[in-house]
Amino acid sequence: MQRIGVFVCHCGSNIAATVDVKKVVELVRMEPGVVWAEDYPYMCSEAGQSRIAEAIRTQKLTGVVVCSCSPRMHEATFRKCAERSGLNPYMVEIANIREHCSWIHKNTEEATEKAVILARAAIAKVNLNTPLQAGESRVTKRALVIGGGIAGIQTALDIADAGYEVDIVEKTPSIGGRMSQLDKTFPTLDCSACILTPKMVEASANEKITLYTYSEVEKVSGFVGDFTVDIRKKARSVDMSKCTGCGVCQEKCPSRKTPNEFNRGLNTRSAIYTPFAQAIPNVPVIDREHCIKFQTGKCGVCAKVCQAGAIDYEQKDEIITRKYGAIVVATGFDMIKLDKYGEYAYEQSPDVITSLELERIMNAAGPTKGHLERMSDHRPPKNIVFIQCVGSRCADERGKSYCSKICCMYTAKHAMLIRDKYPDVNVTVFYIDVRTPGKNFDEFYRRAVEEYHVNYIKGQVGKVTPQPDGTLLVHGVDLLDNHQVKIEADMVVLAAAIEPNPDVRKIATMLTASIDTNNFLTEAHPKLRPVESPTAGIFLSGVCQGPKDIPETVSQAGAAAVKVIGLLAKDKLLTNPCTAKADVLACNGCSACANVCPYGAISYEDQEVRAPGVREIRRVAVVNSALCQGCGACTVACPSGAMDLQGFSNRQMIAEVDAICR
Amino acid sequence: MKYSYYPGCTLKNKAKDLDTCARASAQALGVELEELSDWQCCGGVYPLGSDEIATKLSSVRALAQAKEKGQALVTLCSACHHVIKRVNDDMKHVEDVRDKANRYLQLPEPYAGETQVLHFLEVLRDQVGFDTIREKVVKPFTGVKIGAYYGCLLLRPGKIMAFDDPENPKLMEDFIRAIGGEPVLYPYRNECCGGYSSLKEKELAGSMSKTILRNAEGFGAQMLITACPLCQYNLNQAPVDLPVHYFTELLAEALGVKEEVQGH
Amino acid sequence: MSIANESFRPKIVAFCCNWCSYAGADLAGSSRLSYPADVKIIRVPCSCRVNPMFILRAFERGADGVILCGCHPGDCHYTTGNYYTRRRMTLLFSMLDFLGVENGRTRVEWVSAAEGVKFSATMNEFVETIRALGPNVRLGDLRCRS
Amino acid sequence: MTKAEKQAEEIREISGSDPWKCMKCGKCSASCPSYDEMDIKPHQFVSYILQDNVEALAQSRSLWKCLSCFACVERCPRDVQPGRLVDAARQLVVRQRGQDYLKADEIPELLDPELPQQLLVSAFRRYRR
Repeated sequence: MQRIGVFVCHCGSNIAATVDVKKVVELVRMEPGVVWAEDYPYMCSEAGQSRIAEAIRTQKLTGVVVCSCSPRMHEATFRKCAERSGLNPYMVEIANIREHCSWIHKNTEEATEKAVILARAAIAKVNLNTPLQAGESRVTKRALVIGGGIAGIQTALDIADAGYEVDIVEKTPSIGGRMSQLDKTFPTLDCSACILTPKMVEASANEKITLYTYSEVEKVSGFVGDFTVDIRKKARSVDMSKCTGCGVCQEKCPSRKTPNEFNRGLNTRSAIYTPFAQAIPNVPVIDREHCIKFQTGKCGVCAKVCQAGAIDYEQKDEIITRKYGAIVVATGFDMIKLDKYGEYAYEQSPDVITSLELERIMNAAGPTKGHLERMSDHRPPKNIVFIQCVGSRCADERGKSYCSKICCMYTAKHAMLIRDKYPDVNVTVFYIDVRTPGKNFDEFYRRAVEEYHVNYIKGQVGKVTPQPDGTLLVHGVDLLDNHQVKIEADMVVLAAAIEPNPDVRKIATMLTASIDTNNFLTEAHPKLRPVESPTAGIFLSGVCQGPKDIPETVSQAGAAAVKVIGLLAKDKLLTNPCTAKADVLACNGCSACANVCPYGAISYEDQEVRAPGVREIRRVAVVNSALCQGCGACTVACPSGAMDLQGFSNRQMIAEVDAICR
Repeated sequence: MKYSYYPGCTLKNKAKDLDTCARASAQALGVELEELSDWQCCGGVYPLGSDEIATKLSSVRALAQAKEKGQALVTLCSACHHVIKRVNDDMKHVEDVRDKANRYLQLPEPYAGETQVLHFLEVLRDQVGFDTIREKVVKPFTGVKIGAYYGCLLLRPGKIMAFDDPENPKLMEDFIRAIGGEPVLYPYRNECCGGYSSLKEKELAGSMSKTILRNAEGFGAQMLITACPLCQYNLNQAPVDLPVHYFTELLAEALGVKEEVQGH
Repeated sequence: MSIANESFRPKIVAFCCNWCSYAGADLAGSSRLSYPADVKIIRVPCSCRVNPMFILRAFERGADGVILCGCHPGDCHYTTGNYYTRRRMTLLFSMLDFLGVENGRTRVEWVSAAEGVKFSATMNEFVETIRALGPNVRLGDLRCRS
Repeated sequence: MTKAEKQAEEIREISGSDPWKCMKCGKCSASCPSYDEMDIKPHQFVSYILQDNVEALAQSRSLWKCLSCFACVERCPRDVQPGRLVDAARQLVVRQRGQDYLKADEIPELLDPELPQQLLVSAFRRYRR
């Protein structure tokens, strides 16, 4: 028989205002096994914990039930407290009488009654608890970063700086990400490439960092400290060790009609290409879908002109399998598709563009060499209209419910840069709200208005109608003056909402990292653990977790790196002891459990089974407790009831059911 | 292909061409339009009030009749299509409307939105197919620049009408291509012509129609086609010299059955 | 407990997986979204830990309804656990229905950690259903009746 | 509940629209083809209902200028769809006898030979009980 102590927390008035804690104490005293019960205003406080410790010692408790907040909040606290007092931490159970009781019920009688039942269930469970020992698992001292944008680069640099090996997997042929597409950055207006390129070079030169570009994560198994990852290195068709990056192949390539992804399709590129001049690695890839050699077999110009003999049409995809202790997701974002926003004429007119396209047009290395011009007739525009919140803050299924956060600032930047370089151009911004929280952000926006005389109009645009003369009639509204506004623009720029990279769903599934309804990865805690996924060993960096600008992304990237370093610095990790265990006497080695195990933790071996009247060698299931994550799928699949889950055993669960239904 | 057909009041009177040309073309395309025996006026506008029942009943009668015959219900006039399609959606999804309407009508079998409501243009696109039409055209409108005027009622609200992309439709442009013409894309093709305001607010309707016609003309349209008698009326009232025809008139002409119709 | 003259207060057992639904229930709590006190939650690591035996036991001991909550399909912390749950429970519930425990008394619902509103709404609705169905008389172990 | 509150509630119910979802972006007013004819603009309709100011709406010219073209309904990013509120307010008015915007005796002088039946039917439905 256990000697159980029950500790009922008031949580100030959070519990005590609704639940009659004294009555709970009084009633649980009568439960089997309970030898001690008391209440206290804050059990989690230093004083509260010392009362528990005191009772464990003086009452020689073998089990503890704390009636308090959710176990997700303080289970670990109370288990540590028990451990310090010499009690096995797994002899502690929590009855959640705050989130599941006092906070949702108003009637004291009902809430008290429910609190008692929840306590009874926990007591019934503790009566059957057995001491468990956490095992240990080793930590592979290497980290994987998925995504080679500024978030991934910064995280990798910081991890490498602490002396750990780190690999970056990047889907496109070069690292650099979205930031490499930007022209200038707010609020300082420094050139994006000037601050990014050194970081890219640093990442490629750092001997602790390995870059896998034009590669994708294909399979992930294992768990925190010991992940095994398959990386598919797509065939570049160019031998990286031979290529000198001279660029002749790209000049001579006869296939030049492929839309240039880096320039958002505003111009075309060759089939063998590097996305941009500062690409790292500076080794081109052959886009086999558009390559004449691969499509028809007749061409091979690049191979002929390559002095280094680096072109390799026979190259195959390669799978690299590596072990990692931690994985950082830094998959970034894209802009939403605008095909559902026909009223803004994005698909109908080449002069209606997105802000990212404008970014390319303004860039000296972009499709117009940095000259501001209309894509339809290459004339310089005279009247530019910016439309904010296209697809952000929407309650309908066309757009996204959230604010994309960066658009107000980059639009102010665009407006200012245009007015600065082309003072004759009129710039109008239609906004719903101008949101500029951030250091020097509002000052930046005010400069656009006060210094550069950008015309900000509060109101949304209803429709953009292309006119026969090539202008774009913008039908807007000025809500402050309360009149409709019609502007004859010759260029319209849409601040399209941003969304997580579409690949992130697939990656999150591989990592078993949770994702929200907008495809942003979920944090372990929205305030207190913002760079960790609830899945141990998975960390979040950049926009994959939520909209952010560059400074925020870099801060988060650093924070994620620190978390990774903290993990990799450990030699061993304690494992969850709540793992499955087979009762060899009942096991008949049927393999039903191994078939459902998602971790491959169950194997079979021949063991000598001894029991009264039985002595034989039999094939039985053996659980590798380092691999087992304790889901319990096997326990239900087992036809003979041999498989059980420690800490959530069949008997414990049934005891809880019985206590509730009593 | 046999369909129940709901012509609507205007098609029996001022918009006879819309109706007769459709029937002749349908016949030429092997589509049988079977006029409902005793249809009543749809009311012209969909009652937006969620508590309106009486004004929805005539549509329910037509829908239930088509259901009894086991046929989809085809309409021609944009307004009728709009009203009937939306009432059908209510009958399918709004329990309150369905209960009240059924209680009032006492139909042999309760109606719950089972009938498929199709606009004749949808029949042409999805059932007949524009490729088939292209093959059957004997007098193509080669080189004629035609603007499609959709108006509001066929497209909006997009979720319920599900006719085409409400902001950037292409069905009628595809139709124009099928009869050999050259479609003219102009942005005002889904803007309002003024609707029923032309009865009392002639100036308002006039200015709106004028904007549409001027814009279409600017993009080089030689004529416009529409599916709505009210749109045609409003556009024709505007002082712009751009003819507006029913799409079925052009279809009948392309298929070489226009004379037959006029012969009647 | 005194239920003598009161209106019917059902006994409802809710199994919630640790990663999504239990957290969803916590969110319902911290958002103060109420649902009847008749619902008592048992924490399990994954919905696939719930052995059909537990559910049978609950009904045997006088439960009027049992609900299982897990992560949304595709979001299982253990990748596939909720798929097992879905299949197992489909079988179990149809068998229970055959035995006279109506389908309304058993339910599987996917509730994510972010769906406090859904958790509360689901529980309110489930309790309503059970109240409408009345006390469960099938499967009860007569020896357990007081 | 005051009479004004009751009426505002009734309009919300008839329309099935939730004015609290409005974020005041003005896309409805930017899209409205009759904007210039209206004394109370589409986006203001939403605010008036939120302020229970139904009396002003009932007196408003805007009720009779809305064309039910559904541009605001289609484009509203918040699913408020002011067109539905306008129509509900119009219903509230025409349901009180004698408030018709179109009188039967006006009709003959409004007619012209080309005028389609559809126009009369629609105008009757929208403008009177």
